[in-house]
Formats: sequence, C-alpha cells, structure tokens
Amino acid sequence: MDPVLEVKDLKVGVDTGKSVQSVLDGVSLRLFPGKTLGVVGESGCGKSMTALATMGLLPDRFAVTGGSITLAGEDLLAAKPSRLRQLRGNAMSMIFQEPMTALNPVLTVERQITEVIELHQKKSSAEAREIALEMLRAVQIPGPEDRLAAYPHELSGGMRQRVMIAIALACRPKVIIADEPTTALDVTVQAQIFRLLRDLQMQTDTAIMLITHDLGAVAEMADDVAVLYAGKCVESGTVEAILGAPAHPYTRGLMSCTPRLRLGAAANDPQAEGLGEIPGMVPPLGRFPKACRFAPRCALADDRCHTDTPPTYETAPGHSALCWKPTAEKAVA
Amino acid sequence: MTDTTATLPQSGPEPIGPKPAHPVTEFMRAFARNQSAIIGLVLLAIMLGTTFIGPFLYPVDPYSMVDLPFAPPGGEYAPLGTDYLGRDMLAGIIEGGRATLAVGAAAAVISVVIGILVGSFAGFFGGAVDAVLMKVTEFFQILPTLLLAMVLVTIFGASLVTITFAIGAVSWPQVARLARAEFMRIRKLDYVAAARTSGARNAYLIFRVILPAALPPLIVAAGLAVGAAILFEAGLSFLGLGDPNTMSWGLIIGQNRNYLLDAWWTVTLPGVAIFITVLAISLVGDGINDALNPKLRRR
Amino acid sequence: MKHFRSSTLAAAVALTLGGLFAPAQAETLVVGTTQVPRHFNGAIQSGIATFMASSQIFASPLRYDGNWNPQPYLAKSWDVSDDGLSVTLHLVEGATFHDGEPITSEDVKFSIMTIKANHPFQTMLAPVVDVETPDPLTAVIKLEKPHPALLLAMSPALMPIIPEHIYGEGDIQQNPANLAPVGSGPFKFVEYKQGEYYKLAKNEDFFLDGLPKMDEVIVQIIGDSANLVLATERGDIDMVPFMSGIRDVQRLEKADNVEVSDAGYDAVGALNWIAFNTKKAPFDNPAVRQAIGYAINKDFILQRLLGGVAKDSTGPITGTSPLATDDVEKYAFDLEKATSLLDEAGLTPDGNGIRLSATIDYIPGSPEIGRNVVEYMRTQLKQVGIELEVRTAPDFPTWAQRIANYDFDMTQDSVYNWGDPVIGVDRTYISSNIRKGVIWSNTQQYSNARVDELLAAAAIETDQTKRAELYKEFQQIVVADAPILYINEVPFYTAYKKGLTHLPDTIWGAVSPWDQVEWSE
Amino acid sequence: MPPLVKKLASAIGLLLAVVVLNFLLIQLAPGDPVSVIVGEMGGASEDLIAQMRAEYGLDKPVWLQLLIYVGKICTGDFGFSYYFKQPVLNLILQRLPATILLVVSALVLAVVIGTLMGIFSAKKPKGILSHFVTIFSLVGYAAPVFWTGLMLLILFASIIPMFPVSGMMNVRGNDTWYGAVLDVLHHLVLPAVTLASIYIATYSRLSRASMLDVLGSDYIRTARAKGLNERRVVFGHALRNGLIPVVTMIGLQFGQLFAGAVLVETVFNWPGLGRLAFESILRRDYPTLLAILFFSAILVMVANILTDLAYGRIDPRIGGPRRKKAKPRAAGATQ
Amino acid sequence: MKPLLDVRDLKVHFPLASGQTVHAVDGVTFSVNEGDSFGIVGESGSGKSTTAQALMRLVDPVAGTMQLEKHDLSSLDGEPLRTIRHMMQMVFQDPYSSLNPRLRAGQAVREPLDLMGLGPVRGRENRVDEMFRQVGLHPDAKRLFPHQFSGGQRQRLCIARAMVTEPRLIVCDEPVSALDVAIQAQILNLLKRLQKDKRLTYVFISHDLAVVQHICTHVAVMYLGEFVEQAPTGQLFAAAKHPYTWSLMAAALSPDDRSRAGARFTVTGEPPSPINPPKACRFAGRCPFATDRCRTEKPALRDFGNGHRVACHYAGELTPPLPELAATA
Repeated sequence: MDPVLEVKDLKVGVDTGKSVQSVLDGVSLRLFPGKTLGVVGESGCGKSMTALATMGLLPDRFAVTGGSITLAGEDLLAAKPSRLRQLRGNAMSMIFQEPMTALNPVLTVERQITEVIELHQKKSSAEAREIALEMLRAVQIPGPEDRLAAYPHELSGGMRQRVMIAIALACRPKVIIADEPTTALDVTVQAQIFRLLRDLQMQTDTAIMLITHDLGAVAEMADDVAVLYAGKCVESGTVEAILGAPAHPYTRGLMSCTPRLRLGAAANDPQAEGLGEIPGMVPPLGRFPKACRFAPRCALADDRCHTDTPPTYETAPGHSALCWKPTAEKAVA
Repeated sequence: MTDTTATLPQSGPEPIGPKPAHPVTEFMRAFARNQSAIIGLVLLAIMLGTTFIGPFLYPVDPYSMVDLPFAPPGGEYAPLGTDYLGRDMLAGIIEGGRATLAVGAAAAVISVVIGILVGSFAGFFGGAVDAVLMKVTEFFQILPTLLLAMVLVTIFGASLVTITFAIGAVSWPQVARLARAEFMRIRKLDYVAAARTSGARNAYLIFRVILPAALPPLIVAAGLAVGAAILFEAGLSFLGLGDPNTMSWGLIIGQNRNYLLDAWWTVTLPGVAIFITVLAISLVGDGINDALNPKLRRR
Repeated sequence: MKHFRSSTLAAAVALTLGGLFAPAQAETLVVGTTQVPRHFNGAIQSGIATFMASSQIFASPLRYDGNWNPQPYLAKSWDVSDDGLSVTLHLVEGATFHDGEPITSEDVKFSIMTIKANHPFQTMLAPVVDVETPDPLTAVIKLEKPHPALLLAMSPALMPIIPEHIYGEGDIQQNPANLAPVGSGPFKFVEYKQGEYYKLAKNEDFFLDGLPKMDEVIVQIIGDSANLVLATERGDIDMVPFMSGIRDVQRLEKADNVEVSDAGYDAVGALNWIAFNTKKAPFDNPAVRQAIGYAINKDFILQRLLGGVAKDSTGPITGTSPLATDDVEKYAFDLEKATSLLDEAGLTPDGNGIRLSATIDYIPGSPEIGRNVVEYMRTQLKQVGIELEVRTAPDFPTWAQRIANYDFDMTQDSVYNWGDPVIGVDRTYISSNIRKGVIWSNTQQYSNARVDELLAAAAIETDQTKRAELYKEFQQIVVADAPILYINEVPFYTAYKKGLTHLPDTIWGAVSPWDQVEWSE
Repeated sequence: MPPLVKKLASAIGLLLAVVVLNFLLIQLAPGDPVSVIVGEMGGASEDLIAQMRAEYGLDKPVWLQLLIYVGKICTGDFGFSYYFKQPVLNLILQRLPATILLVVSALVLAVVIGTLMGIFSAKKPKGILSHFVTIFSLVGYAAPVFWTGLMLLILFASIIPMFPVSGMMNVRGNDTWYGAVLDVLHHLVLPAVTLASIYIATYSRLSRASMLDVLGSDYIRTARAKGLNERRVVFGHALRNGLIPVVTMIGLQFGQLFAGAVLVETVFNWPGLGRLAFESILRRDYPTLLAILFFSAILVMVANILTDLAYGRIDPRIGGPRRKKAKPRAAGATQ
Repeated sequence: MKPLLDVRDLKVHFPLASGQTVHAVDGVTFSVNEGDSFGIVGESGSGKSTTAQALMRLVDPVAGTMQLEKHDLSSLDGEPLRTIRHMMQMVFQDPYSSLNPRLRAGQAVREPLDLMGLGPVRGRENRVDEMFRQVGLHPDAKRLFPHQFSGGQRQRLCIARAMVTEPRLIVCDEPVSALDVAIQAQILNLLKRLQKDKRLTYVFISHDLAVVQHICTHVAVMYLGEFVEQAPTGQLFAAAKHPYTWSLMAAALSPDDRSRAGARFTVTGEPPSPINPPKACRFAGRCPFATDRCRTEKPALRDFGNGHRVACHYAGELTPPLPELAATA
C-alpha cells in the first residue's frame, strides 16, 4: 500500500536574524490511508513544526530547508501558495490543541463549517448547510440543528473539539493532522473524542497524524509511531514494536517516566511504585549536540555517542532507531 | 538532607535551559530596531535640548522687544521673526517650551498618580471598591474633558498651577482604566497568590508586586499623557484660558492667533514646536509599546 | 499673503464648487459681524450687536447725518420749548408697524417710558417726566429740567419706537418678541439662526418712499475675526461694519475687491484708556499718574501697535464731537519728566531700580487695544522703574468684578461716548456715580467738586456754545488730574465689497438704518 | 432587557451627579451672571441689580437653587439663558444637530481611515507602509487640533479657496434641498477632517494592536488551515474580532471627541454646542453651561449605549439576545 | 491521633455579575494526618483548585471550618491570618506565572522569610542556599532571574519557596500538569523524596489518577464541588465503588495496554455547570447506572470502612465495568 502522505528527510530552519538554526533535521514519516501515525516527543522536539510544515503554515521566519513532502503523489513543497490553499482544509486538514481558541469567537458554528465546504466544494449555501448538519451529526453533537446557530463560547470544550473535527472532516480529507487534540480536555472527554476519531476514521478511511506527548494516547490510537527528539526522528515503527520493545533509550526513558494507573490487585503492588527519570531537559534550538542529540541525557552514552552521529539501526523490518546502542535495551531503565 | 541532594542532578548557574536575554535587554534591542522610535527619541532630545540648553546658547530676553512687531523670520534681530509686540519668536519658543513641558509633565504626573491609585485599588480589591471607583471614573469620562477643564480654570483662575491641576484632574480616567485592567490581569497571576501566601500584606502586593509588573504600559501611558497635556494646555491657551504671565507655546499661539493671516510664523512656529514634541513622545511611546509587545518582538 | 490663484487645479476646483454654490445675487446684502446679538430689542439692551439690528427693524423719532445734525425720521418735525422743558414730536402720517398696525403717539410714549425704565443708559432719559399724547400723531415729552442730550437720544440706536400692542404685556425682558421683533424700520425681521445669522427682509410699506434699496439683509455672525476677514476677502461677505482689528483693516485694505472706510461712527466715540484706582496709593497722587502718562510713548502705541489705524485720544470726549477740545495737556513722551515726577512723589528706586510695583488689568476680548497695550506698558514702564504685573482675566465678568469692586491698581478700559456726554461721558467722572460693584460707573473713584459742578451745569445748558465752554473746562481738569490716561480712539472701519454705495456713514455709523445702501452698476 | 434597564438606571444616577457637580463647581466661580449683564448694559443701579438677582433666583440659598434646578430639569425645563434671553432648551436644540453632525462625521472618518490604516500596518508591522502609516496618522494626533484647523483654513479657504471659511450653510440660501445638502457637506469637509485628524492615530494604533493580536491567534491559524486566502482571513475572520476594542474606544472617546469639537467649532465658526459652551463660559451664562454639560453627558451616554449594542452585534459573547443558556466558566473555579 | 488538617463542610461560592452563584465547592469534608498526602482528583470545574485556594485562604469560604492544628483557618483574617501563613504553603500549577519575573531566584525563595520575619536575618541566606540544594539547584543560581530557568527548574524553585518556611502543610495544585512527561517524573520523584525525608504533609490536587496514585496516601474524587468517593489510595484503586471514579479510571490511558482501546467504558457528556448544580446526585445525568432515585434523592456519603466513603445510592451493589476492579470486587 502506498502512503498517502510521505515526509522524507524534512529539514526546517528558523532565521533568528543572525543565523539559521535547524529546527527539524531529517524527519521522515509515512502515513497510510485509514491508519493513524502517532508522533510523540516532549515539547520542543519538533512535533508541531512537522505538522505545520506539512500544512504549509510555518510561522514567519521558519522555512523548509530540505527534504520533501508528498501528499497523494503531489509534491507540496513545490506547490504554489494558491494550490496549497486548495489543498488545505480539503485534502488535508488540521485539528488544533486548544478548542477554546481555535474557533473564531464571533462566527457561528454553521458559518465556520460551511465556509470550508463552500470554498472547496463549490456548494451553494443551502447545500453547505445540509452538509454541515450532517457533519455535526457525524461528530455526535446532540441537537445539531440548534447548534448550527451557536457561537463557540456557547459550547463546552468537548463540543468545540467536535466542531473542529467536523470542520476538519467536512471535505473528506485524505489526511488529518491532529495536534494534541485532547490535551486541553478532561480525561472522560478525551476518551469520547478518541473514540469518535476512530469511528470516523473507520468510515472515511482518512489517515490521521496524531501529535501527542502522551504514550498512553499513542497506545490508544496509533498504528504506527514516530518518536521525535530535538528535531530528529529517533525511532519509528509499529505501535506494538515501539511500545512493546522500544529500541531507543529515549523511548525507553519516556516509557519509564509515565506513571501507570494500577487498578485492582495491582494497586497495592509495591514493586510498581518507582518512576523512572530522564535527567535534564530537551536542549533548546541552536544548542543541539553535534552527534547523538540525546547523548547528554542518556545513561548509556559513551564517548562515541558524544562525537559521532549515530546510524539508523533497523531492529526489525519497519522498526528503526537512531542509536549506537539500540540493542543495549533493558540493561538500564 | 545531604544524602538525598547528592543524588539529585545539580543545576548550576549555567542552566542547560534556554537562555533568553534579560527582558530589559530584550526590550532595548527591540526598541533599537524600531526606526520610527529612534527618530522620535532624537526629536525629543532636540526639543528638550532646545528648551533646557537653549537659553544658554541663545540668551535673548523673550519678554523684551527686539524689533518691530511682526518682523518676518530671517530678520536682522530675530532669526524666527517677532510677535505682535516685537518680541523674539525664537527666544519665546525656547522660553515657552519650559512652561509647556513642565505643564505637560506635571499634569501627566498628576493624572498618572490619580489614575494609578484609583485603577490599582479598583483592580486589586474588585467588588464594591471597584464598583464605586469605576462609577467615579465613568462619571469623569462622560464629561467632556476640555469643557470641564475650562470650567476649572475659569473658577480657579488661569495660572500654570491651576491649569496643570485642571488638566491632571480631568485626564486621569484613562490611566485609571488601564491600571485597573492591568491590575485585574496581574492579580490573577500565580506569583501574586504566591506572594500572598508568603505573607505579603495588601500594600506590599499592590505597590511592590503588582505595580512594578503593571508599570510598563503605564509608563507608556504616562508618556502619552505628557503629549496629551501639552495639547490640552495649548487648547486652553487658544481659547484664551492660558496663563498670561508665563510664556508657553500654547500662549504664543493663542496671543498671536488673530495675526495668523499676516504673520504666519507667530502661530505656525510654536505649533510646529508642539507638533514635533508630541510627535516625538508618541513615536517613543509607540516604540516602547511595540518593544513590550511580545507578539511583535518575536517577528 | 495674496490670493494664490495661479494653480490651475485649485482654480478649477474652486470654479466648480463655486458654481455649485453660487449665491443668488438679487439685491441681497450680506453683512458680517463678530458680535452676537442677545436679542433685537434696542429699547432694553445696549451694545453694537443689538443696536445694529434694532436700527434696521425699528424706526426712531430722529436720525442724524454725518455732521451731528438731526434729521426727521418718524417725526417729520419737532419743537423744543423755550424753557427746554418740553419737546413736541410730530409723527409722519400713515406709518405702520410691520404687522400693519399704525404707529401712534401712544407707541412713542410707551417706547420712551420703557426705555427710561429699562435701558442701561440711565442718564439718557432721566429728566423725562412724562409723555403727553394730545393726538395720535403728536407726542409731547415733558422734562423736569432742560435736557440738551435728548435729541441725540432720539437716534435710531437709542430710541427704537416699539409697538405697545406687542411689547406692552408682561415682563418686557422676557418678551418673546425681543427675538422676533416687530418694528417699523426699513427691514422686517425674518429669522434668527442662533449664532449663525439673522435675516431681514425689505419692509415694502416703509414710510420713506423708495427705501430701502435692498430686498434682503443677512447678518452673518462669524465669531473669529480672522475668519471674517477671510470670508470678506473671498467675497462671501458684502459689508463688515465696526471693524476694529488693526491687522484686519490693513489686510482688507490690500484686498482687490474690498474697500475700507472709516467714515461715520463719530457719535459712538469709543475711547481706549488706562484708568487708575485713584483711591489707592500711590495712584492717589496725581503726579504718579502723570508720570506714567509721560513715560508712555503713545506714538509707539499708535503707530506700531495700532499700525497707524487708530486716532489719538486726548480727552474724555471723542475728538469729533462738537463739544470736544484739544486744548489739554498732551502728555508728550518724556522719560525725564516722568522720573522727576516720580522722584517728587517720593518713589525712589530700590536696589534693583524698582520704584513701584503694581498690577495692570485689561478687558479680555480685544487684544490689540487691550492686552497689547498693557504688555507694552509693562515693558515700557520698566524704564522708569515701575514694575507691572499683567493680570489677565479669563473672561469679561472676572475683569468687571475686579474693577467694579476697586480690586485693581491700573486697568485698560474702553468706554463709549454714545453721542452726548450726558449719556456716555459723565458716568465716568461724576462723584455721585462712585458705585461699588457697578462696572463702567466711576470705578476710578475720581472725585472733583468742580468737575461735578461743571457736568451738572452742562447737562441742562441748552446753549451749545456755553455748553461747549463748560465741557472744555471739564476736559482740561480731568486730563490734568489724570485719573485716566487717554490712549486712542478705538478705530471703527467699514469694509465693503466694491460696488456697494451709500454706506451708513452718519455719526452713528452702522448703528443707523441701512436703508440707502445699494449696489451701483 | 434587565441589563439595559440597569444601564439606564446607572446613567440617570450619573446624570444627576453631573448636574450636582457642575452646579457646585459653578457656585465656586467668581462673578455672577448679573454682574455680566450689568457690565454689558453699561452699568446699572443697585436696585436693578438686586431686582435682577431676585429675578434669576440668585438671592436664594445655594442648596435651594440646586434643588430648584434639579426639579426643573426633571420636567424638561433647563431654565432661561441670562445672556441670550431665551429658554436654554431652545438654544441647545438649535445647536445640537450641528454638533452631532460634526462629531459623527468626524468619528466615522476617523474610525474608517484609522482602522484601515491599522489593518494595513498590522499585516506588515515592519514594512515601509507601516512606518508611513504610523507617522502619517500621528501627524493629526500630534498637532494641536485648532492649529491643524487654522492651517487647513488658510490652505483650503484662502490660498486655494476650495472650501468655505465658516459656518454650516451659505447664508444666501439654497434653491433646492439637494443644493442645501451639498452646501452643508461642503461646509462640513474642513471641520470634520480637522476633528477626525486627532483620532485617526488613536484608531489606527488601536486597530493595529488588536489586529496584531488577532492575526496571531489560534482561530486565524484555523482559518488559514481551512485554505482561505489572506483577504478572507483578514476581512472575514480577523476584522470583526479586531474591531471589538475599536468599538470600546468609540464609546470611551465620545466625550473627548465632543471636547475637540469645542476647539474645531471655534476655529470654523461651526454653529454647534461646543462654541456655545465656550461663549457661555466667557459670559457666565450658567443655565446654558449647565445644560450643555448635561446634554453632552447625555450624548456620551447615548454613544456608550449604542456602543454596547454594537458590541453585542460584533461580539456574540457580550450582550445580545441568547437562544440558549451559555455555560460560563466560573472565575476561580478553573483549573 | 488528631489530624493536622481538618476540613468540615467547606463551601466556596462565587457570585456572578448576572446575579447567579457558582457553587465551586459545595460542602467537602476531609482530614489529613501529618506525613500523609491527600490527593484530590477531578475534572476541570470540579472545584478541586478552589478547594486548594480556600485552604490557602486565597479565596474566602462561605461556610465550613478548616482547622490547621489549633488554628481555624476559616475564621482568621488580616494580620492573624498573615502570621500563620508560614504554616501552609502552596506549589502552583504553572511554573511560569508563579514566579515574579522581577525577583531573582534567591529573592523569590527568601521573600517569605523576609515578609514574615522568620528566623534570624543573618541565617536567611544560608537557609535559601540549603533550600536550593534540597530541590536540586545549585545555590549559585540564586542570582538568576526566573526566565533563565526551564519549566522544571522553576517548579523546583517554587518547591523551594514553599518549603523555606518549614510549613506544616503544602498544597500542591497540579504541580506537574504543565510539565513534559520526563520533567514531570523528576518533579514527582522530588516531591516524594522530600516528603519522605521531611515528613511533609501534602494536599495534592491533580486531574491525573496515575499521578495521584503515585504520590498520595489518601485520595478523594471530586465532582461538581462535592467529594463522591474518598479512601486510602490502595483501597480506592483496588476497589473503587463510585461510577464516576470508574469512568475516570477507565479513561486513563496507559502505554502498556492497548487491549481496552475501543472497548473502553466511557460516560457521555461533560460535567454540567457549577452554577445550578443538580439537586440530587450530581453525576446522575452522565451515569449509565442512574435510576430515578438518583435523579431525585441526594446520595449520602456512606462509609465502607477504613475511611472509604462513597456518595452513591448503589455503592457496593454495582459491578465495576473495569475488569481489574471486577476481579477484586
């Protein structure tokens, strides 16, 4: 099967006025129809930049400096701005983190949904309204007829995120990029949103790029995973491979840092008490180590890690890690 | 104690974290990048220099007649011409600048002090205090400022002091609103709560914690208030309510207003002086504002 | 700054716009003024603004020519009894008010009694005891003593004949007809747009045949004199009476299509002077007052400050009055004399060369004759060691309050003669008119028994020559005593569009009927 | 609508305060109207003065004068102008339309020009255009308004005589109603532009700041992610949000606009309330002055209420009719 | 043993401009023993942060008592309140806004000592150094400004500031929810270590069950201003009895466990507004087990032994929809 979206060796830099700093350095991702790719990492690792670069919405001073992004065979980096506008909201759309601020406060729900339909599908406003209503039903908003005339502030956070999803799905895009779509929501609502996304994905065969810092969310949603660290994709593979047998020390560190809920009998298991730690923090832009970027925080790092760029090590077909010692797993955690 | 700390990673004076410049440095840089703000700063320096160093460089008595009335600029005795009494315009503008700037600065200080007091108490305490203070503010805002100032000056006499107080007394509501908004915003920040839990009294919270944080926009407002007060004074003088015994730019305009058609310089030149000064203040104010605006700074 | 019409664009735009807004040139007279009338009833209100309107709307028993000669108006003739105690007016026949009601002697009586009771010029009709009306066209004014000023007081500005049937009821001060007047003058009132203009229309039934010439008179009120000048230059305004701004006069003199004339206005007699508080040391010493008189260079004021436009004033009676004399002390500029007078008065300079510090006030509103003169004096008197502080009043009431309550050392002031000295001159000098709190009374608190005597005698002296003699002595005393230093006559000019003729150039200037004003071809 | 009722109640309270304050202020003033009238009459006797004082009620105690005044205002009687010899209400109603016309046209000019300038400079905050806009808009702000007026007057009424010098209408009259309208507009140009010139900077600065804010917001990113072009992003999504502070400012500034009108009306001889106010102050015509302050306060309040209504239309979060109950997030209860 | 903190029937209401009242905290009762850490878990709008603020007297309760040792926090005010503030300190959620940007790190930590006049003036600087070391910061960092620290380091500073007065009680309001997972682990471990070393007492607010389980000895589950269930940690996670607790547990995601994906127990809807909370069971509207009784009758907080209290009419009678709990039930 061909990937619907392929990011190859993407490089993004930011012009700080004095020099161009690397933000993303050779990120490669493949997104398949009907599948979900989880992109994980701490803040500052370049997850959102990857998403924005794909959408062609990089902020001022940020620019793609290398690599390619192909959407259904079309080179997005070569596309004209007008073509990109045609694709945005149509073939690819995006869901943002903050449903509170991502909707225009002064426009009705109807307007915000129909706008994208009228723009890309050249429908009349009556038709667009029908589709909008359909979309609201699809995202399981109760009383969709009433909600059309509502303003965002009249909706709860979960409802707003549903509206965002309705907007994103309105033109049946091939790809949806969901940038931390549930971070701002309560856990019970997060569960609802994830379920909804999965259901809709099954119906539409849309590919989803789920950007998250939460390995739990990855486990819940993703088929494939890419782990980003300091602008590099340090590990990628299927969700089973990565969560089951993480190869990169960073991935393993993240796994150990995540507190697990222990229910039932496990609740009183004193063995599970400990919480792992990754010392230090993600290096800021422009201060990325030269060789392995994770080396300063890595307990396994030796001199080689600090001096030589690590190779891509394929632990299994489709599962690769950017590390000198991918097999030294489990030795430390 | 020591055994636990030993195992913790010690973050040294050179934290690994991002090392942004100090806000003040950052601010200076942003300001320096703003060309119009720099132009404003230069203009302001020129005007201040003219006013305060001018008398030493150009020691002509602004009150004495040096030439025939209405001698045009470029004349032998008065480079910028003379006014209706044959007094030197340049000396008048140098002399008038001091009063004008003094009125402007003093009135701005008055309005800013009242405004900050009212605004900070309203914003800090909220509730009934806020309601009462804001009613008072609203009350002052629905009265046309100039009219009110005219009444005040008429009642208490046209002297620089009363004019200054009148201007200050009618222009504080804007500052108060700004201060209130800032206080309301900042008092919700956790570090204010933290200071309270650290045992800070209200006065400490208001003046030592919140006020310094609210100050930057208020400083800009104060700067702009100086400009506004200068214009205000000019307006009063134009209407004949200026202090006749102290030369100010507004007074020069007001007194020569009737001769505008025949002696353009008598009105135009002090007008230009006001214009440049207020323009410079505004440009600098805008520059500070922009430099303080993180959204703009990042660009 | 001459008109800059060479710019084709500007000219084109001006033409287009001018075409759009072209005025209807039909016999309309647009008069510009800075004065805002409070209302139009000159029987109870003084001031140029009201007089100007009132003189057009109301007719009066007499009117004057340019040489102080009375002319018939509503009264086709009049007789003064030999004892001077009664004046009989014979009214023209068939004259009517604008509402068609005939004018009778009852209206004359009503008007005179109303004026006596309400007009601010209290001395004007004070000797009138009664008006008898033997028949509708005859009115006999009865006086308690001879009153030679009466004839001047019957001028259009001062004695409008107002219809009793309109103004007779209720409090005349609040009569609505004050703002919508009904008179019998050459023009009828049409409308008053507060603060903008008032419009008058030709009185078709005017009792003087063939008059007025104009179909319509619009008096446009432009508060700012610079604007008025601009508008006149542009030709928006046909006539500007009572122009006193020196620069304005000079500017309009240079304008292509405008003429400026100072004809008329003799009777108005507006004098500009510096008054002393003669009860306050050291100004209670005539020598000090005289010293200041000698220390001022009046020539500088007249030529430089007032641009040669204003005439010198040497005494209390306006120079053009038949009762005036120039045989008085002239106070020629003489600093030495000034200093020696000051020395004599015991005012010696201190360490800083200051002999005396005093305040000087001025009437707000007329900067050229007020503030400028005073500012000049401040600079000038420094030379003789007198330090003046100029006190500015924000508005007229503040100034009036100070002066009327004797809270001043010196003040600039301008006071009008209004024709006969009895009306406008006596009030300043008679000791019985020292009335605290009343402005334009004898606020100098000047008191001289001989002056009181002379003025009392002159008020009832019917022989013109003898009367002039009495006034001559009065003028000499007052000028020598110097409770007041006379600076200049306030210049009144009329600016008008070329082609306008028969302008009001009588002794009353523009506060007389404009019935003969017309456009020449 | 209870909020509106509340607003009105508060407005009435404020108006009452305005009346009381002004009355008390003016009591402090030196010189009463009788001394003015007497002065202008050329002097009068003590009897007449006393009589006039009684006539105008000036002999009563201050508090009684105030009570009488407040009572009369409640019945719509604003007293009798000592100076102009007519009911104050007449005077004001005659002048009010001119002022409203001037102030509203200036406001519209300032808001439209200022906002457009603000939007353009917000789009490219560091561009040449942005600097130009900043400086240009500040020209009007930094120059004293009367000075601007005088300069425009000389330029466009004398040197290039395109516009009339003063007044609101050609006194010679107009033949047709449209001629009259054009004539008024012709007279309006210079005063309105002058008055607007002060506020263009305010609005361009404000809309620039708010547009900068809005253009950086999440929902603008959403709009771009929808594939909208820049024009629709700016005018369809950003503008309405960016206008919210502008609308607030309109309400807040109305009082100052009115104050500016005092100067502009004086310069251009515009027959409005502002000039009347100036004349009344100089003439100590207290009833007129009080009524002007009162009416200007009403004007400002009406402007504020209109602003609030406009607010509700622009920003659905504030005011306006609600179909369904919103779920407001409680202050302090957020986490 | 007398508890260190004893809260009874605490209520915090906020009036709105519209005249309505927000029932942010509506009668919560709990006590915390010295050395324990009491977790309050709930979704946004549940009132858990307001509870924390009320404990710190940053907001004023409308009813109830809060006894900290011998002091009744709810009745103190002004100066008396100020003088006991050193006994209780707070760590805030957002490390960026909880440090005054104008104070150097050292001043920030020292400020409580100066303001409350704690300890000898000369010893204060040493005390600050010691606090820096305890939270894992080098004392040389005292001269830096907050913006020169990372989020995790700032949170360490906040912890140092909270501990400098040697408080009896530290209220942690979501201290790690703004941090990345790796930093979160560092801070959690630090808090835990400090507690163990210094026998600190925490009230720990969080929306994350796993975090609460990790750090707390007792847990209360809060919903719409009320506690619906509270118990010692082990007991709660082994045998939760309230459907709402179950829904929170079910919604928690784990990287280890993909099995429940898709088959997860979820409740519908979102918490209703705290302005007019339902009169009866506040969770009834979203509860899949709700009956008419739940919608009309307010469930009492019933004790199931060992301090396990549940506010549900059917507590103990329902089968948990979570396999782990069902196994132990």
